[in-house]
Amino acid sequence: ADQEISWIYCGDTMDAVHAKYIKQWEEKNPGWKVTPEVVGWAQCQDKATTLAAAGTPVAMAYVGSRTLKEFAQNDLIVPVPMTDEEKKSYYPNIVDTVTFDDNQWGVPIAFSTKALYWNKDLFKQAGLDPEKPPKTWAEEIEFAKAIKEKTGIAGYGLPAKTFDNTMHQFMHWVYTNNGKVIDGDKIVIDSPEVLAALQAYKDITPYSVEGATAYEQNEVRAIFLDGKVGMIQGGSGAAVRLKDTKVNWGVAPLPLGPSAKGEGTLLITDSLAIFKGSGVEEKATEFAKFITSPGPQGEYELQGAAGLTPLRPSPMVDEFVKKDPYWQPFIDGIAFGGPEPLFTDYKGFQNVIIAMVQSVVTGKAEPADALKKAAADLEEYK
Amino acid sequence: MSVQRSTIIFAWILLLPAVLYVTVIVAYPLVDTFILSFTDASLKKTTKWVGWANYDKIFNETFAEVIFRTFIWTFFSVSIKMIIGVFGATMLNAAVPGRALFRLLTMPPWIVPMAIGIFMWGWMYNGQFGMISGVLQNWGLIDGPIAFLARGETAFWATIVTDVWIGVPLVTLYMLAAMQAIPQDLYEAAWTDGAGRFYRFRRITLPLLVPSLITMSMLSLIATFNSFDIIWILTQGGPNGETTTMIIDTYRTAIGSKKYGEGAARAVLICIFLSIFCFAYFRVTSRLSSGEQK
Amino acid sequence: MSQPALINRYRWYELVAIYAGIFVFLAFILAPFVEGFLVSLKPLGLLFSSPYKFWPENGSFAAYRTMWDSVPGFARYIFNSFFISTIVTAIVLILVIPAAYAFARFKFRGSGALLGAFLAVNMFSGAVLLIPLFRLMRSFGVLNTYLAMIMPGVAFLIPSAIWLLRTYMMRIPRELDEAAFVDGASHFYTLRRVILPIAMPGITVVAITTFIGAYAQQFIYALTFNSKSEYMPLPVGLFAYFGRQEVIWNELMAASFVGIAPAVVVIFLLQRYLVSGLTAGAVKQ
Amino acid sequence: MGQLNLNTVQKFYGTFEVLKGIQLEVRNGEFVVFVGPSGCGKSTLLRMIAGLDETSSGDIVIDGKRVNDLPPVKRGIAMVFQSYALYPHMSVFENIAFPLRVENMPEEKLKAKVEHAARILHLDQRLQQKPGMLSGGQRQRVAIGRAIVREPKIFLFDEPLSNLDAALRADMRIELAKLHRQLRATMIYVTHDQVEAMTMADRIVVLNAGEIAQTGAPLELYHKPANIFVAGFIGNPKMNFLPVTCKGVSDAGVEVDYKGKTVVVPVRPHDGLVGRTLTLGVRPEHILLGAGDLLLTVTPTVIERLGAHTVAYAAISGEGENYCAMLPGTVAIRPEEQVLTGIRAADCHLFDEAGIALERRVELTDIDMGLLDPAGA
Amino acid sequence: MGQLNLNTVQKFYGTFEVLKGIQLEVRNGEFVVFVGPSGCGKSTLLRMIAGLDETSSGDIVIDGKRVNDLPPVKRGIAMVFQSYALYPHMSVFENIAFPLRVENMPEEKLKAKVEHAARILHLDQRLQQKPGMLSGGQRQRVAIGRAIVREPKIFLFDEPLSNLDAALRADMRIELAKLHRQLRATMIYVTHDQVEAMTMADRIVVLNAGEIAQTGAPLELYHKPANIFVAGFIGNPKMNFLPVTCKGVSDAGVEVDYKGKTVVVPVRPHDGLVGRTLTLGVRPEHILLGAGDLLLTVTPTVIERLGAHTVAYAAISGEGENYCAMLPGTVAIRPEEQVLTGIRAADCHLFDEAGIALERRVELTDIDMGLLDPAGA
Ligand SMILES: Nc1ncnc2c1ncn2[C@@H]1O[C@H](COP(=O)(O)OP(=O)(O)OP(=O)(O)O)[C@@H](O)[C@H]1O
Ligand SMILES: Nc1ncnc2c1ncn2[C@@H]1O[C@H](COP(=O)(O)OP(=O)(O)OP(=O)(O)O)[C@@H](O)[C@H]1O
Ligand SMILES: [Mg+2]
Ligand SMILES: [Mg+2]
Repeated sequence: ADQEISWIYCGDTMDAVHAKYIKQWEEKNPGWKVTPEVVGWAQCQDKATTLAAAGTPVAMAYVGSRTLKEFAQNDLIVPVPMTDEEKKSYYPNIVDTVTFDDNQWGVPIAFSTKALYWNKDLFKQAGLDPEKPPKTWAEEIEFAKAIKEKTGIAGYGLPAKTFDNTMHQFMHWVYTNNGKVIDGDKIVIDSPEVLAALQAYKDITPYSVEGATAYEQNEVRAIFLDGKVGMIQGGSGAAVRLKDTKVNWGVAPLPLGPSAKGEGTLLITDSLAIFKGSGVEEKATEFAKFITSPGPQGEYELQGAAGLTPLRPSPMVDEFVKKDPYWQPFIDGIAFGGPEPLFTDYKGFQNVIIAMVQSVVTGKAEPADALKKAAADLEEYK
Repeated sequence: MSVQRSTIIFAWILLLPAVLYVTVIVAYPLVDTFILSFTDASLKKTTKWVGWANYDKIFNETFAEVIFRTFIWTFFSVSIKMIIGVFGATMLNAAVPGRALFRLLTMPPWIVPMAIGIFMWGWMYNGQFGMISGVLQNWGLIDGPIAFLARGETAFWATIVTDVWIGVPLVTLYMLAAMQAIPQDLYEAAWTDGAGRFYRFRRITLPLLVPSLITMSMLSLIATFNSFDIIWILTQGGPNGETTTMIIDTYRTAIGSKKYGEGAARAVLICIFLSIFCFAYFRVTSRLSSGEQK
Repeated sequence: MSQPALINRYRWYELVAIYAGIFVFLAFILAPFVEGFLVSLKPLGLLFSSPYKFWPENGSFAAYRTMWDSVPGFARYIFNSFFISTIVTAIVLILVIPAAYAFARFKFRGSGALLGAFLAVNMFSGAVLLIPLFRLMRSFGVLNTYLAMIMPGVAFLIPSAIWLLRTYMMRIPRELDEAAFVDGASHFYTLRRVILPIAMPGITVVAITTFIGAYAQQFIYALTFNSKSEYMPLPVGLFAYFGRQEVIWNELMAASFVGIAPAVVVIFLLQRYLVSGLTAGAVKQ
Repeated sequence: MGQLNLNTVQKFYGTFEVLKGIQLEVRNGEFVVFVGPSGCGKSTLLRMIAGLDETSSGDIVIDGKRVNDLPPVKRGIAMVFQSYALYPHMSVFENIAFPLRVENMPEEKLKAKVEHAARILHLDQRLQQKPGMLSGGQRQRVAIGRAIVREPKIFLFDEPLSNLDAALRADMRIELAKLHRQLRATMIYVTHDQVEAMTMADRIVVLNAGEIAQTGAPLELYHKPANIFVAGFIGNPKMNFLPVTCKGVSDAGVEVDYKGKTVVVPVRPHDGLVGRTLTLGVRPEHILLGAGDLLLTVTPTVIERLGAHTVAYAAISGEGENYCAMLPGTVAIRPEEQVLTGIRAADCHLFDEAGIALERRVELTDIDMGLLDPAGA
Repeated sequence: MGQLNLNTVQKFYGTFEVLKGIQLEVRNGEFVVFVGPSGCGKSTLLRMIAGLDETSSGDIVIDGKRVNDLPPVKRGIAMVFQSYALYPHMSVFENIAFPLRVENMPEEKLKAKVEHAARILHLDQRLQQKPGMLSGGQRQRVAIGRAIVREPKIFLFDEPLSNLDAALRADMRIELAKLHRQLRATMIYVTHDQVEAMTMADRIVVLNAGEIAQTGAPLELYHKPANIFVAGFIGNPKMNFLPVTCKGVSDAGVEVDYKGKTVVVPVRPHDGLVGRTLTLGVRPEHILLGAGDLLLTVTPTVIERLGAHTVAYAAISGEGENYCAMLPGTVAIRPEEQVLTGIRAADCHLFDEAGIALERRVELTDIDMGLLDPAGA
């Protein structure tokens, strides 16, 4: 009968936009059928990996772009080269997130950046100018301190739980100070820029929510929504939720570190990876390109509540930002943003960064020592 | 001779389905795991034999720490389970109105999907919104919120408490059954001799529970040593790796980092440790049962 | 109402102590459920609010309604869990009853070692065996069927079931078998007509524990060996309440309570047999 | 110092009256045995005396003090359970020492006491063993040892010998009797074995369906049972009963007719007997061969030869009942061969229609002067 | 048709020899009882005959056919277990029908057979009840019923009455004896109660520590025990033993001396007895008061009054042993008061130093012609 393209689709239900375009594509490609399997976020990536490792890969899976290098090196996925035209259609730096060995290994489908949210009421209570968000780390720390000391409420929400997002949050600081973790095959984390970020973590911890190592970003966001923290780093989703609360808030680009060259952020993308050995690689690639092409993708990512940042500039996006100006900082950060570092053992890398952050946040280690140790540990995973 | 032989054949016929089943489903993966532990199996399509390399690699400083932590964690969890189980069973064994209902009420942690139970505890431990921190604050016992999972020590105990919670119903039930199997006339005899309630508990109930306690501890030990979901969902082994036990470490290596070979070696080690426990257990029980009677 | 025997008559302070003990014990057991229940009553927006309030403001049972819409297949998940557990329990019983009888009654070379080997199965946790198991399920061609979840489930429930039932059967007087044997009954006839009916309380206990074990656990196999959402069991269904960015906590908790209700009913109906069945057999040496 | 009174003690289980107003006095130092068929309420009564069960109404008085509301230990009793109730995890020493440990007796004194008890009971060699390694008789002695060390005023025994085999039972009977003489404590002993009752008791209390059927010295019950129940229950083999018709009453006794044969039974008659159907009772050991006042020809069906004597069972034509005779060991009878048996009128018991015995004109003092006064024994 | 031979049957448990070469022939229709103290191997032997345990060596032959390798059902035996082994979940009917169901007997025939057996055992009214609702004696009859319906050649009973109380035990004894006569099947019966053995057996096999101590009719064992073990085991109360010295041997018997008193015991002497220490045995029931060939003054310590007779125990000064006498029921003796007892020489047993009896000059046929030929009984 029909040939199938199996697709591990992360989430709780199939998005209506995707469902619509799958149908459209199937109509255009008779004899082909896309069979998505909806798997919860917590397990979808592991499931795709397990299937591939066991030798029965799916045709296509929704994966974090950070895993692409690992998959590619182990010969599990096929490259999905982009034409220059395609590359150009994206915001800058985004293609880098799926590039390794001068080849593209996935098609970006979801994208997120972060910005700084602040609680204007708390700023006022602390005697700060509620309309003036911090521009630099130094200000950020100072404001946090002021809030904590004046109001007794935490000034900053620092997520440091044993959770992938802890690494992400830290990478935002690295990229707002022009830092880098790995350069080609060289571990460069042991740099003054990264050390400054780690030192800033240490400095802001006392004014942060009690027990940073117990929270991940959604939990910190919940505290912000509850009005119990002055500032957080958050994605666009927070803004949507904030509209339903009594909190008087603002959003700004992430504050910059001393060595910053401009606004920065970590660029996190999720991609569609095409697995090797499914027998339908070509057609799957074709479908992946279709479903992420400007039309369907634009419709998908601009639904709002999902907290996605648009992948490509377009008039639609401009209109969107005009309507909801809080989108601006999320897009502004892209220019100086950096990709998630690609490692052969992505989880290994993540664990090292988390361990480093936690050891500093909990006061078990000094930033410099923690950084050295992390640099050494990372050698194994590059 | 023939009668004897036909009996043995029959015994094997009875055992065969279960043995076959377990062999096919479990023994094969077990052997596979064992073999895997001597290879560098990973996401790579090819694997090669690496001998003891995986085992060599395991034994470093952190791992010694992990082993030590696993033992401590297991020890506390199992002992607390037993203590609370015996306490609960004692309470539920008391002839007071309502005990049928109370017995029923001990079952839920056992029935609820483990993940859900753990989520509920996650809520309780939450510093900002959780019940424990909240109630303590409302009562004025603590000043500000306490995030129980934020610090190594508290997270360590928090995971133990949750593990205990999940294991307690079954332990309580078994202990209750064991208590009810103690002949009533022993208590009557002691009472006739003037022994009070607590004295009877200490000198009769407790000693007679010992065999059941040992069996239960053994089964509990195996489950606890391998207890994965609780730590994984609550802390993922953090913070600072201070709740990382062997099974967490194994999972992180095998499933997280896809180092199947190294993960398998860790799994084999767990099995070896547990086998030693079991062996000791059989030793202890056979000694006990030879000393006493019926 | 007959009064309790004199030896069990309590003084008022003893009664207070006992009820206090029971209260503390049950508080520990039930506190998370209280928390979970309160969460299920709170509107999502008010879930994360401090200071902590025990009684939810605007509490309502709305989540118990909306949960069915958020995860449309939820009833199906409950059914699947029930179905899978029933089949698993049946298979476990079929395999375990003869095996437990053999271990309880016949001494032959290697029987002790074999029993130990069964225990050893529990020493490897399922998570570690995931990939080899996956290959096995694939070679059986049962991926994406109920069988993919049933087969490993059965295997990991067999050992403890054998232990439990064996101890129970050891308490059935050996003369009953011998009498049947003398009368010319075959071993199998004896097992079916004599042992099975007498061991019924023990079998009930094993059935309950197996059912519970299969009902709520075994999450990981379902996830890995099955891709068809129409076959998924309850725990996977519960994870469907984890949205793209956000867990719908109130509905998740509501769904948990709804989801365990069938098992609670089973336990409620059978709990009499549970304690008495355990008393007659089980852990006692 | 060990004197017990039961005043109209009643016990209900739900609406079922297990004990129907028991009235009994036990003297200090007396050995009283409760006998009765299974389920008649012996254990219940004993447990109420011990304080293990509550009385529904009536008083239990020990040494003049009402003890209904006191726990066992305060009543000054010790109980030996039918199952012995030994603590399986404790050594014999610890089992015996248990009551003393409860009172926190100093180690030295405790040791002396336990060892003393062990010596009395010949358990010196076993003190370090666990009960599981002991034989039935030894276990029983441990249970008694545990009772002895407390030095109670009253010992209560609930069928302590029923688990033992015949030989051991005989031995233990003697040891218990010796113990009683040694300790001079009041002992109350429950059994459903009438041989035990006969051999050990100063006084037997026969219970039937929750009521006292008769109280008396063993031989009093044997020779002068108050009613058919006691007559049938005491004595082994059981007394034979024949339905007879009362022909007449005279100073010499009551003249009865059995199938046309008459005999005058020397009992004290009461009014209105003539013409009534009475029951004639005669013990198997009083049946003679070929002689007696009432002669019966029977065909033995089963003959048990015990060596010392021969027990023959015959079905009397007409009655379905067994007719049993205990004859000398060497008697020459065979199954299915008719024999002529005889009964002496003086050996007969006579019961009226209600089952109440007509008093026999036999002086117990003829048998043994001391027997009616156990205190003098 | 029910004839059994055991040829040097041995049984080892590990290296422990439980049965030491048992040689025995059981005739068709015979009622044979195995007695012996606990642990002597009775059950083991019975289970080997049944086919439940294997023989270590030796042959078991039933009706001329070696059956060592046959399962129980093919041996034509049925067994009644000490615990009855009734199936608690089946009605009495189903319990009895069980062996027939196993053979797939047609329903009608099966029903007829079960009902026939139930009638014999007076269980007609109980067929629909479960064993849990029956009394001990009724349960025992159900177990027998299950054995009867199979119509086996040989019945095996393992202490079937030991769980019953005294009265019931006596009744069941009679019923079993009747059943034996009714069915005329071979029955092998294990007990450690010598009274049961005496009353029921055509022939008793006394086992001691895995060996046959003596085989014979009950009265043969009673009157002519082959050795001290049998003499002590058979008879209740137990035979008294006195150490004596052999003074001389004559045609009349053996002259022995006990504490300066001599008596000539009419036994067949063998050589080299003079001067040796022998054991004089005398049964309690043969001790007389004030008369006899050997007079002893003793002080009774315990006196048991059973009504029909009185059992007195005395410690003979010097010996620690009990000296026991069974006297008439109305005898006038009291504890701690000296009495003169006597023994008739003809009642005495004499055992040499090895414990082997010197043959008594008593003709068993004097007692009862038929007793030595059970087939004629
Ligand atoms: N807890 C109870 N509830 C209801 N009825 C009871 C209870 N205990 C005893 N009985 C009933 O009371 C009666 C007397 O019981 P008890 O145990 O005193 O008899 P017994 O004379 O000791 O008999 P046995 O010789 O069999 O021990 C019996 O009919 C019994 O069924
Ligand atoms: N399975 C066994 N393994 C080892 N020894 C055994 C076994 N069964 C019985 N024995 C031993 O064999 C001996 C004879 O046992 P058996 O059961 O035949 O005794 P018995 O004469 O029936 O005693 P009782 O009257 O107590 O039933 C005993 O010493 C016992 O300990
Ligand atoms: Mg009783
Ligand atoms: Mg036996």
